[in-house]
Amino acid sequence: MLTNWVYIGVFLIVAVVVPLVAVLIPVFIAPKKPSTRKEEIYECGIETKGNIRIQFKSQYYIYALIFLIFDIETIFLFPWAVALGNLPLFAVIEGVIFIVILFAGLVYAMRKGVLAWS
Amino acid sequence: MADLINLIENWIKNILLGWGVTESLAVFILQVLGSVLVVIVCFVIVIALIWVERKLAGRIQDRFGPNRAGPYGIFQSFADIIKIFTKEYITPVGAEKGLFNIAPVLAMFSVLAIWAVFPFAINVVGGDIHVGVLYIVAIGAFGILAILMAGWSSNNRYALLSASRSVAMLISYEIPMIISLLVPVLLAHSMKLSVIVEAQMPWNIFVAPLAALIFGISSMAEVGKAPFDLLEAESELVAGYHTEYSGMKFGMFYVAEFLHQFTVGALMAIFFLGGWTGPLAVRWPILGVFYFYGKTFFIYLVISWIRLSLPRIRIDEMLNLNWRFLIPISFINLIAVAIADRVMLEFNLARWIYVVVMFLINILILVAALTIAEKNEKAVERVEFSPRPIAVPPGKESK
Amino acid sequence: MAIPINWFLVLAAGLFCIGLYGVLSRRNAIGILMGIELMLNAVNINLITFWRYINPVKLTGQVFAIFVFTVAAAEVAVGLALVIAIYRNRDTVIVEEIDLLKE
Amino acid sequence: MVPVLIFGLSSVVTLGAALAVVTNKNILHSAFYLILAFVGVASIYVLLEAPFIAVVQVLVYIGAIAILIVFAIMLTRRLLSKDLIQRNAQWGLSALGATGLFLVLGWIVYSVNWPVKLLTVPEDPISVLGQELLSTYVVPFEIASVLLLAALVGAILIGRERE
Repeated sequence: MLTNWVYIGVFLIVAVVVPLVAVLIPVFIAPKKPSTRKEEIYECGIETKGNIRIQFKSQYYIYALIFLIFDIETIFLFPWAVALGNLPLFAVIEGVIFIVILFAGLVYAMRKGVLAWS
Repeated sequence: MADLINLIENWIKNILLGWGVTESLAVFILQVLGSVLVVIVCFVIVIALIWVERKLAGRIQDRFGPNRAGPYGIFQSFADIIKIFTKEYITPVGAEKGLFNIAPVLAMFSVLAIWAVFPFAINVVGGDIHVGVLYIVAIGAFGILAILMAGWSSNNRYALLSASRSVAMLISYEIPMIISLLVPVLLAHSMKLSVIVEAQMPWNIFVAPLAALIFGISSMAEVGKAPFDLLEAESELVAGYHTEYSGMKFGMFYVAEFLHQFTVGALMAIFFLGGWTGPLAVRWPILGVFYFYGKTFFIYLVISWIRLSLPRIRIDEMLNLNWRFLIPISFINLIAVAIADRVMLEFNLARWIYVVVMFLINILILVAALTIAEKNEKAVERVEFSPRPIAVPPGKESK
Repeated sequence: MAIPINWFLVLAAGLFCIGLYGVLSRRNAIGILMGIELMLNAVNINLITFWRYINPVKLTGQVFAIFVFTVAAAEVAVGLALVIAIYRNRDTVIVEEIDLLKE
Repeated sequence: MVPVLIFGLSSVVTLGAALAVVTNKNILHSAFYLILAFVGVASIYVLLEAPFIAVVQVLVYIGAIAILIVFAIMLTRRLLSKDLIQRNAQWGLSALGATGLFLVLGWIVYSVNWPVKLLTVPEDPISVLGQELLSTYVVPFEIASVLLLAALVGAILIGRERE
């Protein structure tokens, strides 16, 4: 089993190194003529004014929140799905109850209107 | 001769052992060679895909596409590569340099790393781990992170706006994607990709068409190309979270996007189209590799076709599609498939009855969901704006 | 096993203490939450270490680790929602300035 | 030899990143170091032959919790200014306390004789995990979903913007 993980470790390192090399090549062969005008922030031709870090919509936060909860749900469901063949018939119902309880949360969020884009 | 891949593997291994290398080190070197090979093949495929995609886009939009560099413009991608390697890097003023430079590498990494676990043929599997499916889902997290880093560190209002929009959208669409991936796991009773591929009798797309549909739509949204490309809607957000990137750093985002679409094709092939399986693939594993890449390429073309035909959808439509349609329907599908699978396992039915029942259940859910959705759909309110005042030169206003 | 159990336990202890320092020394409520996350990670390392070295046949340790993940997620979700609500009302997330009950 | 090397590397990364999390002046950089620490912990799990937990660590902590934290920092962005002091007056005392606790814990770890049994991990750990989860731990399994539901409802109720 560990040889598989050694392979994955090697692969992850290769997957970092190859893009890194690709990004580093132009450092040596590309021209470098920096100027203030060039390094300005692009904003459709006008100069950038005021605070760059604009106010962030709290709507996005709600999406991330619901995603977190459903992410956790899936880590319970994956072992359930794998083990289903070796479990008694009742285990399906247990899993379904689990899903339905969390589904209520989604319905609640819908009812409260936090999912609608405003 | 039957097994070409093993033959080459053993040949290299014997050479290494002949040099006095220990067994474990030889295996390690083989692993390094294998992973480098897979990564290089990915890059080469992307170079080819960029040409194919541009040619296809040209034909669909009644243009020629690239046709200058070489016959049919096949050297266009190479010309682009030379250009992009010699372009100057511009770092915008006020950017956070560390994060700004890590982000493109991370974006590429998040797509490449998925290829570590793919089964290419019957005995050609990279990392055949017990948690393969979850690994694929988990690696996607780094892509989201890369977008967030790029958007934040660019010090550009539009980049940040686009990054936060993209991330909100990507994580929303990840929920139906994960739930629909649970269906093949459930049918194979394993998270090992090799087992999922071998358990498909017939292909999962016939057993679980609804899950395939949901996975297809949500992973198209994950790729972030049209019709789901509103994160880089040129008319609204300049060019998306990579507005401030230039040269190869931009190139990494670009290549990652193409490779991601190809990877989605590979995932579709593995989970729903039987991966490497096909006639004679067990006897000649090299054929399995061809089947795998062929199916992947087919799905890639289908996705390209869809995205070149559809207009971009609005962000509210997009979020409604996800939260009000895809997520509920994927949960209902999961519950139905789980119950049907377990009950039919209990009665030990013939395989063909199992498949037919599963197929009918899937179609039934889809039809019911579409009917309900149509009934609940509010009539689109047409907003009529009063005519805007026309600009007149100062001093000549009416009244 | 090539690595003695003590090494993992010391690593977990180190991570726990760093997290504890973060919780005690940060003024920013989000910083405190990050410290708590580090401490929960240390707990999980301990759970998995004991599972691997003492009873790997039954997967009790992994089950407990999953429940720790669940609790951590619930804690972060509610904790950050509270932080954002406070920020919206009081315009600060510095814990020393959140002294509503003192007034 | 190789496991020792991997252990050394990942523990250095984990502890270094964790130190950066608690000491960095910029809270957003702290969040990114937190992600690095999570990656280190995930590799420790792989070393302990618990790949499921490792993958879940990446999925939940990096894919969801870290992004939630970064979003929260962006929402409260006024506090990102450089001149804001991020540590309170009692930081010296807490550093002392944390070091003391670490020494005590280290002493305990090395003085206890742990009943180590060298057994192998089950062949298909995920299936066994699922069976345990749905037989022995079925009540916690269901309660977990109630807990998540409560967290979801509570967080939405607190966090949403009121008109």
